[in-house]
Amino acid sequence: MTETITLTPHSSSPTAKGFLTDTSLCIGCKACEVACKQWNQLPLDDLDWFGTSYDNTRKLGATTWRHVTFAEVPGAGGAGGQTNWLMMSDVCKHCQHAGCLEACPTGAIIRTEFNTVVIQQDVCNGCGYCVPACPYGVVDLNVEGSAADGKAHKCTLCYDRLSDGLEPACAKACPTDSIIFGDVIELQERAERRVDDLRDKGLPAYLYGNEEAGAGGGIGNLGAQFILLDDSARYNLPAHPSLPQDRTFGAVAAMAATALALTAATAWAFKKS
Amino acid sequence: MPGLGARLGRGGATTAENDLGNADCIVIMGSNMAENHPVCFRYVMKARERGATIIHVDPRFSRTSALADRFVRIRPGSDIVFLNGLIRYAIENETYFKEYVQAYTNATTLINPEFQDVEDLDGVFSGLIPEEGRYDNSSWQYQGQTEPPSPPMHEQLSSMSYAQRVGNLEGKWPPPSDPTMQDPNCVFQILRRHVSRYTPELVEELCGVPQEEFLAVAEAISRNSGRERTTAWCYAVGWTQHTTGPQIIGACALLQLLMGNIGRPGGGIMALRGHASIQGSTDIPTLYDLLPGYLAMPNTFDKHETLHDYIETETPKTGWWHNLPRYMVSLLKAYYGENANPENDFCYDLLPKLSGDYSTFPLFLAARAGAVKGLFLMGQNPAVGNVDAGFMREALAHLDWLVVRDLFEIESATFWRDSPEVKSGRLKTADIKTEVFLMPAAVAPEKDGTSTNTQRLIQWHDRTVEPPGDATGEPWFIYHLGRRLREMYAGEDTPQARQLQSLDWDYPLDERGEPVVEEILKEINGYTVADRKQLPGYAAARDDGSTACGCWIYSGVYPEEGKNLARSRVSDEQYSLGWGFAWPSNRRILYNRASADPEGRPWSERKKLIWWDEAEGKWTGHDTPDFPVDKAPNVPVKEDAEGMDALSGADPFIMMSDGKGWLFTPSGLRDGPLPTHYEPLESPVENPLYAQKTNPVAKYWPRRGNRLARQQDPNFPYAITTYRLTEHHTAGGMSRWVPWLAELQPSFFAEISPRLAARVGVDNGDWVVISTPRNEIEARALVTERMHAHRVRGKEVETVGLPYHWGYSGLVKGDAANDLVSIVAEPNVSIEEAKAFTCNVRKGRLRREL
Amino acid sequence: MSDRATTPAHPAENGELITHNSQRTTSDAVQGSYYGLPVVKAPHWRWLVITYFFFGALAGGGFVVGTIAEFFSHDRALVRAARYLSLAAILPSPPLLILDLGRPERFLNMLRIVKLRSPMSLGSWALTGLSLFSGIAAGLQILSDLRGRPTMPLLSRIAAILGMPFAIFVCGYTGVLLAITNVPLWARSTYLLGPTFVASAFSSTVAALSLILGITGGEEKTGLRLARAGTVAVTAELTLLMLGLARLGKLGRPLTAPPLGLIFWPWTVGLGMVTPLIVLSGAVRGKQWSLRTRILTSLLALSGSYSLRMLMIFAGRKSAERPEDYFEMTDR
Amino acid sequence: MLSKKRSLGDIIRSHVGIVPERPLSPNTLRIQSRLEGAEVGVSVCPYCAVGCSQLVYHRDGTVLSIEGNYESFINGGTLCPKGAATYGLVVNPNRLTTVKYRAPGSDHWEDVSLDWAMERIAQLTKETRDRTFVHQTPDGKTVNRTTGIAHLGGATLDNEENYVIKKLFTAGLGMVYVENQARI
Repeated sequence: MTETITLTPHSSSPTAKGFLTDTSLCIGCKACEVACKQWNQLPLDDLDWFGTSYDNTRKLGATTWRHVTFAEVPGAGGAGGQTNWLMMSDVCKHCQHAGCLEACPTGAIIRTEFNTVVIQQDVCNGCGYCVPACPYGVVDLNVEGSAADGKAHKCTLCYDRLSDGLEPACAKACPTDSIIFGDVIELQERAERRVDDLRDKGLPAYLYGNEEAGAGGGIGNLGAQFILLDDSARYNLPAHPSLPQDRTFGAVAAMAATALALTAATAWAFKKS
Repeated sequence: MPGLGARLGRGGATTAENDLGNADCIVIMGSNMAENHPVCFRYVMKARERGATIIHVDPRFSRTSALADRFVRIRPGSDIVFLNGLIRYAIENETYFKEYVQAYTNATTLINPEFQDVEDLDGVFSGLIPEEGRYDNSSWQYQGQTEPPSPPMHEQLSSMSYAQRVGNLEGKWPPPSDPTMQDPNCVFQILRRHVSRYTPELVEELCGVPQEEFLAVAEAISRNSGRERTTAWCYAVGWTQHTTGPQIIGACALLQLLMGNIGRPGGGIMALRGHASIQGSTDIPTLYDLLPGYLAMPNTFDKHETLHDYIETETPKTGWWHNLPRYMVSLLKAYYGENANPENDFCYDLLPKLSGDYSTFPLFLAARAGAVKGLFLMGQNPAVGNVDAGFMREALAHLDWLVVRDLFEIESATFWRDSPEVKSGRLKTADIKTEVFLMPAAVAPEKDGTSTNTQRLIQWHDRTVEPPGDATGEPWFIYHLGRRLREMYAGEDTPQARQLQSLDWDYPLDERGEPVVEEILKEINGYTVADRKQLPGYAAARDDGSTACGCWIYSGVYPEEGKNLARSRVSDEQYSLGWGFAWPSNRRILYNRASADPEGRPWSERKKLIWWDEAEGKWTGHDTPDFPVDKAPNVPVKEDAEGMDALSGADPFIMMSDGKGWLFTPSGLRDGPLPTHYEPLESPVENPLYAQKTNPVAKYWPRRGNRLARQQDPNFPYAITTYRLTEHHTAGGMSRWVPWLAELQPSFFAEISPRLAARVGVDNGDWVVISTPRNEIEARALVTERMHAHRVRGKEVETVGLPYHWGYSGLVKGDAANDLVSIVAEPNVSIEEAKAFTCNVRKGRLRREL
Repeated sequence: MSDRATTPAHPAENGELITHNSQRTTSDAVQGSYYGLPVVKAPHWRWLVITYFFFGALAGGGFVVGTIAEFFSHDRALVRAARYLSLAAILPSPPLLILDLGRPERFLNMLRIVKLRSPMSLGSWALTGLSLFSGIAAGLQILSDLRGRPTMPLLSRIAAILGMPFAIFVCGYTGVLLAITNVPLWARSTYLLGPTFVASAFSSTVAALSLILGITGGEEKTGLRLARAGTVAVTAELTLLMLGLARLGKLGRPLTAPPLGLIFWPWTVGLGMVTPLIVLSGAVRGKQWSLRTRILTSLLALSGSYSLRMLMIFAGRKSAERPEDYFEMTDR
Repeated sequence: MLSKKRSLGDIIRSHVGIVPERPLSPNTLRIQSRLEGAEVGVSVCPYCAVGCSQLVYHRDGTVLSIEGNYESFINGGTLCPKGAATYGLVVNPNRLTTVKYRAPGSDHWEDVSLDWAMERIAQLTKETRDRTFVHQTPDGKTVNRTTGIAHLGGATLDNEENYVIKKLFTAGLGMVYVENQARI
């Protein structure tokens, strides 16, 4: 009744892959959340209800790599776009310069040949320094519940599926193709065309994930970009985040300078009497 | 079913899901498509991206509304006011598709002058027999036609077979008509008078929809209908679950016939079914009043004593249903095999006969009264899924024995231990004497078989892995139950033994001892008895016992040995006729003869579908023609002919006795030939149109647990409607035990407007108690501006919204919204009124813990 | 997370996204947030890391002060105390960090790479380096004490010099570690948090040494040296802390406002910095404090330094939970 | 996976630097999806009536993943949240695997054998049917029916299942209370 499948490993010269999430098509069905959990066999988070519209997932985390936001904003929108109820599927941004990667002291977090950011689960020792380094609060340690393994987890852009030439589970499942997977270059052009198209329809659409909005600040362009219809705060996204590690050398220098000054002062204090 | 069946001829979606992508305007009403049919909504979005206008008409703002171009907030229970308003607009502004209406509908047919409309009799049609709560429809017939008067019945059958639905007309043929549609007795003028009072002002007054919004919808539909453009309608139980359900759907079919959208690409009516194979479970029905293929179950009221009587009573003189005898005999041959022969009426007498209404509610009333001793629950969860679920649980407690076959320990299996009635002490576990069997069942990937989706498509699913432990599919259970019973009855010479022994029951078994499912499908398709060769289609069925056919409308799904079309999986850009098999005869757009003008030419190049190929002398196009392939468009009606000869080459609705789409239904609907606005049985608003406030032939069973609130009852001031969320599935039996779904919507909540929340004194997240005369339940309050009061007849009517997925078992628990709903039933199909009734809301919780 | 939704149904006071505010001006840039939910995440660090921050400062500070003493004060008692303090403080540091790891058995992965832009990577190597040189210096000190005469002084001086950069780094990198994140309270004080922590390392080291020497009866001259060094260190620490708070403005509320503020001002600032400053500056001006006072002051300074690190971690967690703070930091 | 051999220089450069981005571990070099060597069957989603086609990847009798089928003209590889959760419906610790029996008045389940249950159910069916079977009505009409036994359910079952249910219960046992969700 069933036949064995043949998987085609990706070509030797892989291109940069990413997501484009067009929120004007998002129907808030959460198929992406479930498809991601099914493929990665992620456990249930909790069974709590918070009355925050239809969003009981509430945040990305160690066992939730896709999260659909629901913002009830009366009066928004126009023809051909979302009105009054903004929905978006949030995901790891796979930054060009990733705070988590630059913070990781063990080299567990790497840049793959698809230019995506992945945590190597056989290296991570759960130090947790990537968690506060992410400008979007994506990565977290899996330290609660029965399935806790003490390590950091986040979306891998289905690195294992890409390696076998398969499309990421969330993009494949999305019924209205709000989540599109593809080469970052092509997605970039498609995004620009789509934003102009939506603006012609009278929607306040803009691209989130580049210098103007959503990235810049040392992060560079995002691997997962979004077409939003309202302030990014409505989607729990910062408008102008920055890469913390751009400040590393400055901070170390300031600390060292103070240390030397105090060393000199202490030397003077000891020498004087 | 009868909503579409009585006006178009078949009870199923007239169009295909991906065909919605060809629509220029899509109206979604009585459905929350983006949440409950998200992948079908994919094509609504494709249409929108191509520039189509998407309109969502619903009491509350949902995820569908968020993606629509226009959201119209309509008061629950006022759908027919809105639809009749659209019909009136089309007629008065002459935006209807004139040639289509004149050629393909019964607009021109003259009706019996004795017919009196609700306008004349203040809310009822002529022929009402109040004491029997039913209509005698002889005054509704075509002029010069008589239909045998429906026989006196003390407890009227709640529904009728298809043959009765499509008209069983006697008298001169063709019936008289006025092509100019001016004669006062012609359907068109009767219709015009019937809807004359449904003005935009009335729509605003009763639906709470501002006139500009209503007119914008009417204009959008008018702009997008006619030769060059088509409008599609999508509906679900938001329309069916009313005491006027089939009439609402009928109004939509009427409007779509007027606008000329039936049978055309990007047009039609998409009936969105809720369960995987709900369409299949009415085609091959586990329903009390139907045999497979919409044949009527014999009963003791009509002349059904012998097979001959049955055939004579049931077979319409004209239209495709004239072939009924072939299908009935072939069915009996499939059931009783070689035991069925012409001498013993093909074992017709072995079929049980009905003597009343055995639908779901009478079933549970009888169980509660102890008349029903044993119940098989196979894939249904009435303890929280049926209305007045408290009454249902009590009924279960009165059974002698109960067999539940399901995937999880559902509420219907554990009522004796976990139900609210046991928890509150009203029922004691020790007093419940029901012997309960809970048997593990299998899911689609664990068994072979087919299910029929919402566009009549029969699709095969492969068995990939074994069911866990003792779990089995239903074929295993039913086959072996039958085998053991036949062994127990061996040698007995009683009527019940003969009935069972006559069954043709020796199916080949596979290595697991389970009947080979493909053999059952081959029996459904039908075969020639002599050499067991598969029938190519239902045209090959015979009434002389030489053919057997389990369900004639599915015939053609397995046309030759080894050719299981349900398992063919070839898609293409058009209608993918190579993927699965759509009944009847793999036609994807029903009545597609209407996509061509009377001469057989497409109405327009843009909306081409099928057309008459003069050279080839047959119909051809992108879809299988729903029409005799070689019947030329100019073939005239034959005087007093029978069957298909009675219909012309320009009659697309081949199932109807006159081949026309029925704007006016002389028979087929028990509560009237034209859609009329009646308020729900429980309504906060008074019906200003007629003295008759609610559906005069609606059915209600006065019982202790089933009291109704009065009209505009101050104790129950708020309108209430129930619905589903995309994260759960119906009563939750297949989603509350699945971790990834339970966590997405963990708690039972009630959606109320900020104004109502302020009046009740609750904040977002607080507990509220919702009460109706049947029961009280508690829920978390989700206070949202997506709910909003309707301004109706000068007062603000608040609406409470309840998703009904929860119960007292599973990973996430909660009260069942169905506890609140009453047992009332619509006269045609006994469907309940769960979409519009009244309730009260107060702050706080109930005492008992869950 | 309270069982009640953070978004009350009726209009909220502080401009949070409310389920149904009637007017929504598209132009207001970051007025609302997403139901008040956190945008970024604080690290999961708690007592183990706080305690490590404290001991790390003493380990680094001990070595630095020891080296300074060796080259600038010829005060053997002070050098010995500093060497032993550094060794005593370095011993518990690695175990504290390893226990805090989600997967302690993989602690060696910290030395799998060298990543110059990661303060944690630099810190791991610095701690390793310091352990080496502090071990050597302390080892030589022990040999000298056993033999009664200095052994291999040249090696000891080389180790002191070579260990200096590692020690200095360990002193202050814990501040940089917090600063190079997206937690508003820490990120907005990028160039002051490191310096504050290094100053705090000096002041707590001096306090620890004066405590040790106070108990073991060091000479009066050493006490004066320590008082003078301590005054400088505490002054620097207090100034840098106040500068940081000024720079933070509203973003500093998690630290300065109740509830943590109720501990911060009286304990960290009052008892931990101002009191020792008064006592030390008095000593520098010749005031003869009783031994009990000097020991008490040292203990206060040490506890103040511990509370600074504790409060900085817990205030950071609170700061990360406030979306308006993060939007204030990023989008203004 | 990267096939080319990595030189010592490469390894060092990838482990030391300002921000070494690719210190790959041996497992990362050999990464692959869990569908390697799996078989695939085609199924139909058991939830709503849209009829999405699903691919069921499985190996050695266990399901690995259930995803959308690209080739279907209905869903083209996509699924809704319920369809995407079908794996969680099939592979679920809460699934019933044994037959449970509750004796009249009892307050607990007992596990019983499938064979015992089938025999007992057949007995109950025959006994109830014989007690309530009506061959002819008082006015002489042959009805051959029993109103003592009822059936409910079917909208989630396959066509073949509903066919044999109707055939046995109605045509074989004369049951008239045969109903399903299509009505409610």
